[in-house]
This record gives sequence, C-alpha cells and structure tokens, in this order.
Amino acid sequence: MTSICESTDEAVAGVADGSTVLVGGFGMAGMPTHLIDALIRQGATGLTVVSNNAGNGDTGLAALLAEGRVRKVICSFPRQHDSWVFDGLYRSGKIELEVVPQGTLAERLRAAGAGIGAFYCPTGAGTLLAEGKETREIDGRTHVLEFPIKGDVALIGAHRSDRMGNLVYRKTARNFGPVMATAATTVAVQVSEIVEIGTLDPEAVVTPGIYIDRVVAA
Amino acid sequence: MTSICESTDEAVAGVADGSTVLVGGFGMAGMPTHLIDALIRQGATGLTVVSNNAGNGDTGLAALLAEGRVRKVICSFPRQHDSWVFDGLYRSGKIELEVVPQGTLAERLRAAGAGIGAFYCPTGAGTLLAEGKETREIDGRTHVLEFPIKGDVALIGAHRSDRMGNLVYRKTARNFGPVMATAATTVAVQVSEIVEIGTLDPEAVVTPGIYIDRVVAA
Amino acid sequence: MSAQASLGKAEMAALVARDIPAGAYVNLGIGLPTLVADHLEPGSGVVLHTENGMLNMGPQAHGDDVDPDLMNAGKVAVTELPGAAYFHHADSFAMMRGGHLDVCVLGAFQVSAAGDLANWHTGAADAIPAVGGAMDLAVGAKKVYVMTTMFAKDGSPKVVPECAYPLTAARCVDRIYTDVATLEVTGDGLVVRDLFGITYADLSARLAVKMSDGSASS
Amino acid sequence: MSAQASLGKAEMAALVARDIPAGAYVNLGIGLPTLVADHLEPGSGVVLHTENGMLNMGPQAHGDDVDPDLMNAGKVAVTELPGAAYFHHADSFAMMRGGHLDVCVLGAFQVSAAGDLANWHTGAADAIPAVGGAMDLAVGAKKVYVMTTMFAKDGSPKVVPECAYPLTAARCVDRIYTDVATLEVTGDGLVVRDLFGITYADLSARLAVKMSDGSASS
Repeated sequence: MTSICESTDEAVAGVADGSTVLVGGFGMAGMPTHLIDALIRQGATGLTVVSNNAGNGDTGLAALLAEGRVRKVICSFPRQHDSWVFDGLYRSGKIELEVVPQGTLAERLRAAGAGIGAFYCPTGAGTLLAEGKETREIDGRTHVLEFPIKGDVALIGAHRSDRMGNLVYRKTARNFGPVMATAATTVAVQVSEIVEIGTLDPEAVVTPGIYIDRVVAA
Repeated sequence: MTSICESTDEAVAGVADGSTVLVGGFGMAGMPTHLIDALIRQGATGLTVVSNNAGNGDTGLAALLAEGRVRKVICSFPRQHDSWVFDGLYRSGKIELEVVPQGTLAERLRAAGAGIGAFYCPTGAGTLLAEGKETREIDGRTHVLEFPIKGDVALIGAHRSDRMGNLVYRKTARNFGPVMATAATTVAVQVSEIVEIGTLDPEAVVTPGIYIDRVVAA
Repeated sequence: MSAQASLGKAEMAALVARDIPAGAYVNLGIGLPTLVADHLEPGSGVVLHTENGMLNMGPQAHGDDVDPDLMNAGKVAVTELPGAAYFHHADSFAMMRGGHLDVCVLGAFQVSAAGDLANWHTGAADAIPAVGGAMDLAVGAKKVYVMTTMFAKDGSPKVVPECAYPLTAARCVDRIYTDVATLEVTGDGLVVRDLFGITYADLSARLAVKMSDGSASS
Repeated sequence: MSAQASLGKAEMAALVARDIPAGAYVNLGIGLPTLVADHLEPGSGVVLHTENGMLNMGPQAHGDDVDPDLMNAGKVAVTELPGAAYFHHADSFAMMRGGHLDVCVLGAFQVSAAGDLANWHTGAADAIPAVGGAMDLAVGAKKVYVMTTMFAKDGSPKVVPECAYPLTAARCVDRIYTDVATLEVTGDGLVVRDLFGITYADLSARLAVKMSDGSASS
C-alpha cells in the first residue's frame, strides 16, 4: 500500500546501514535529489549505491559519497568531467566499483523485479567486464550469465503520482525509474505533484502503484 | 521503416510456408481477426502458431487450423469451451502442441525481442512442463532454463497507429501485442484508426514504430 | 465447533475476503475465487489484478457497460475502477513472478500436506493440457490461498498426503479455505484453524494426512 | 585518388550520413558521431534513438527550448520531433540488444582488422573504467559504423591487427569511416572503399594490417 509522506525525511525513514540503494536518474534528469538529501540527513552508512553514474559536482549522490557513507558503487559510467568526489575516493581505495554495461544494468534490475533468476546476455562477452563470469554459446554467439540486482531501497524521481502511487514521468527523465521501482523492497519516489485518484489516464500510467511504497511531493 | 498498407492482403503478403506466426490477443480482445482472415486467403501452410489460445469457434485462428495450415501450436491455454477445432485436430494427432505457462510464454517472446539468449525462470519447476528442461538452483529455488520464441511474422491488433507505426492500445486488448511486436522479423498490425504523425502523445506510445513493419486500418 | 453447518460458496468467499489485508494487491483465480471480490469491504482499498494486463479491475460489466476490450482472465467483461492501470502481458507476469502481488486465491484439484498444488491437469490420458497463468500465480504471489470444497463429488478429499494429479507448483500454498475447514500450511505440517459442520476428529478420520488441531486455540 | 585532401569532421559526418538508408533507425554515439545528425537529409525519414529512452530525437536545444528532462546520452539538452516516443532504460536497451536499430555510429580508440572494437578504456592502470552504453550498442545494432580519425595524435594508426586496448566487443564493426579512408570489414579482411588525400600504397605502408584495395572498383 502506498503512503503519501509529509516530508522527504519520512520518505527515507528506516534505511538500514549496509543497504543496497537504487538511485534513479540519468544525468540530472529523473535524479531524486531531494530524497538523496534526505538520505544524507537520515544517516545510513556502509551503503551500496546502484545508479547509472557515480555522482556529479558536490551535491546529491556526490555529497553522499563525500560523507563516506557509500561502500560500493554499481554503475555504468562513473567517470565524468565533474565526478571528482568519486574519482578521489576510488583512487585512494576508499570505495569499491562494479562497472556494468548500461543495458545489462537495466536488465539486471528488471530481472530482480520480474522474478527472473538469471539471464544470458551477449553484451560484454569477451571483454574485461565478463571476466570470471559464466558464459554459454547460444545460436553461435557467446552469452554471459548475469544475475539480478535487487535493492533494499529505491529512490526515484517522477513527474506525477496519484494517491495510489500510479506514476507518470516526463520525457527522458523516465530512464531508470520504472525499472528500479520494480526492483527494491521499499520504493520511495519524489514527484512534482500528487494528484487525485482517477486523474491519470490508465493507458498512460508507466509505473503502477503496486510498486510504490512512499510518495512525497518535493 | 513502417509501410501503411491499403489492404489486409498487402499486410500479410509474403508469409512463407513453415513460418512461425505470432498471433496477439487474449480471448477476442486484441485479436487481429482481419489479418488472420487475410492469412487464410494468403495460403501459407505448415505454420507454427504462437498465441495464448488455440482458436475459438469456427472463425479466426480456428478457421486457419481447420484448413490444415497449422503444424504446431505453442500456447498457454488451448482447451476452451469452444475450442472444438483444435480439440479435434489434437485428438486425431494432426497437430502438435507445446503448452507454456502464460507468463513464460510472454517472457520468452520478450527475450526474443530483447536480445536475451535464455533465462532462468522459477515457473513450472518440478512440473510436467519442465520435463527435459535444464534447471539450476538460484537462491535456494529451482529455476528452469527457458529459450526465446522468435517469430518470422507477428500479427497483432492495436487501437491507433500514427503513420510511423507508433501504437496505442485500448484497455486489456493490449495484452500480448507489445511483446509480440518486438519478437518477429515482420510485424503487421491492424488498427481501428491511422492518425497523422504528431497526434499521439509521446509519453503514452506503448509500441514505438521501430517495431512495426506494416499497418492496416481494418 | 461442529455445531455450525459447513459453509456455502458465499460464506467461503467472505471468509477469504476477511483475511485479505486492507490495501492488498490481489489476483483472484477463475471459478470459485472470483466470488471473493463481492465480499471485500468497499473501503478496504484492496486492488484486484487481472493477469491479462490490468490493476484496479472493477466488478463484472453488464449491459451497456460491456466493452469487448475490457475482459478479465476468465474472458468475462469487467469494469475499470479509478486508479486503474493497463500494461502488457510480459509486464503483467513480471509483476506476478516478481513477488509483487500480496495474495492470489486459486482453485484446486488437490493440495498436499506440504503445500503442493495441483489445479491445471487431471492427468487423464486424453485430457488436453492447458495451464494458462496458474503456474505463474502459484509461484509468484507472496501468499497463495486455495479455495475449494474439501471433498470431490465422489467424496475423496482434495487435501492429500501427495498430489496424484500433475503439479502446478510445489510447496506454494499458504492457506486452504474449504467448506468444512480452514487449514494453514506450516513448516510443521497442516494446522486446522477453523472447522465448519465437522469435528476435528471426523475431519482427521476422513483425510489421510498428518495434521494438528489449531482450532481450539484461535 | 590522392589528389583530394583528407576529410574534415563535417565531411566525414556527411559521408556517414550519405550511407544511412532512408527511414533507418540510428543511434549516434557521443563525440564525433553526433555530427552525423546535421548531415541527414530532411526528407530521409531517419529516426534517431537515444539510449536514455527516446526515439525521434531532434537537434540540440538552445535558449528557451532547453528542458532539463530532455537530454541525449551525452547529457546535452535536445528536442523532440513529431512521432517521438519515450520509454524506460530496460526497454531502450532491449530495443538495442534485440537488433532493432539499423545503424549505430561509434567513436573508437582502436578497431582491429577483424572488426573488434576498443572504445571504452585506455587500459591505463590508473584509468577509472566507464563503459556506459558502448558495449550494448556495439553488440546490438544491425550495422556498426565507426567514425574516427585514422591516426592518433602520436601518429599511430587506430586500425590495427589486434586491439591493444580492452575490447568493447569482438567482431562487431562493419565499416570504418576515417579522415583518410573508408574501410569495409569483410570476411576476407579489410577492404578500402575510398581514399582521401592518401594513396593506397601510402596507407598500406602506414597501417600494419592486411587489407585490399577496393577503391578503384567503386
């Protein structure tokens, strides 16, 4: 059942030390910045963060990293022109990194949400990123066995939610949100606006409320 | 590139004998009846049909079966109160049947469209439907290895298409359409209405035109 | 305990409905389980899922409300409640297999003492196998409730030491609601929770399974 | 043949654009490949995909058209063309990995004579690995075109017998567009299709790879 939270602090309450936290967004589009700020206040540490990037500038995810609260990052693209916080932690051996091809990252999250135990994927076969992974020839092509990435918590951003947690997104801010929403035990979403039940077009709902635990307008 | 067809005959032209044909619909909702009628006229035989059911009454899929044009049916639920055509062919050994759990059917179609070589699925483990299939324990649970189902042709029904083949569906008539659209070499869709490009809301397009080869209003 | 009579269908449905938590996401199987919908409290916020691609399904449609594009899994015309969402088959079964449904209520041919379910195939040599979504539901829902009469027409019990019919899924059933008793499947075997029109001693004598009496303590 | 000068970036982009079929679905990688968009004929019907969840991406946005929710994979603000569709990351990469994109154009550090691509990692010990969607694109698109200068700043060729840098994908490249030559990767090795400002003999002398001269026949 979806609860409408009064504050972002309420939306991230109870995140335990050592949790795996899925963080939506691609660049700043869809990034749940207010929920990340609340997670910084909340204090959980020893986190594994799963996100496409590893933080930009000094705010948001980068600020969480800077506080030493993240043990490991699983992402597709940590290195960016303004990823100095991550870069420093990584070079000084203070953070673990698992690089996953972007599509495989999305698919492993989907698998976690869809009850798929593992899948064979051609991406990455014969590369550094498949080293140590089981492979199998299927139709003459080498496939890598990939396992789900399941979150304890997901923090995502969306455009509108109704009071049941049905979500719509805006343009490319959709990105990882709908997949991460299916892949975590507790899913918190920040939206621009909470609307009444019956307002959203049932044909256009992207994430049904069944996946959403906590909604906050922020 | 999507072509707008003048007739359903044009939309099913060139289906080769021995093809695997994916047929959308759940009950009559989303059933591409006009395309099936055209396929009956078109004449291809020795077909493998993949659909949720195995035909109802004496029309549509049942009529295709009755003409002896289908070698094998892959479906989740062949037996219905009005599936007498299939029942008769099956009992007289004139048609092959592969029963697949409904969700596994959908997921195997998705895998074909999504470039997934195979996947481990808990559904069906320890049952008749997993006999002879490879299994693997993952997190203490038995999973069955399932392979993609790829179509040569998909026939689906949708509500509206724009002239690029972007599709929207109506209510539960959506069912297998979006998945089958990704899983076949040639995808033909019958729609109630073809609209101009720019008419459909980009946030609400369910099947992007990239998946659609032929559209006909019928 | 045995003073009251065995339950009618509506009473069984009411009993199941009473045990469904407020706000739960629920799938009701075809047949007897469908009746549960009529006994859910209007304010309970229970959301019904139909595997052909919808959440927030409303009651059966009649007259002018019948829409051929809006069917439930049993191919009965239904209605849409505010807050509904439509999705395709792969997404619908991902939702199910991924463990997002709180409860599913299924019919049964047989349930074993260990919670194995047989509800899709009589095993008869000439039977046409048809599974639909039964295996997916049995494997995927967080709680699987079975709703059935305790005895078949020939008087044989449906709760058995081992299923003789082909399995739908192994060790999947959590509770069994019947006309004469409600049973819980636990790690220590079957526990009888409620008795209707039968004593524990009589029930125990008619069933060939090991079970314990938890009806007194409740 | 060597009478004309080597190509500038815009000329290279024009050359790639000329070889993209009308109506093709195309993904342009970050950097040099982005320039191809400016050289597509307006009436060509070529549809651009961006892996962060969009088809029918328009040109870069400027001024008031900048929308923080509408970015390309390089996190540059872009626009939406009529007929656009948005989808989430798992769907976007399913589209890619499933072989639905006709062409992708990628940059390269190195391409081997067999069509192996290295474009994500310099292999330097202190480099932070970051792959993004490169591996998915290289594995998924029907045709993979590489667009790069032929020689690195130190004068070393980027077309090599074997990649020294870590691979993005093996045997994935179909064509190599450079400032001095266009090469086709064939089963019989590299074939030079066009030469710009260099003779076949000179090129052959500077590259340490086995290749054949197909430029005369074209």
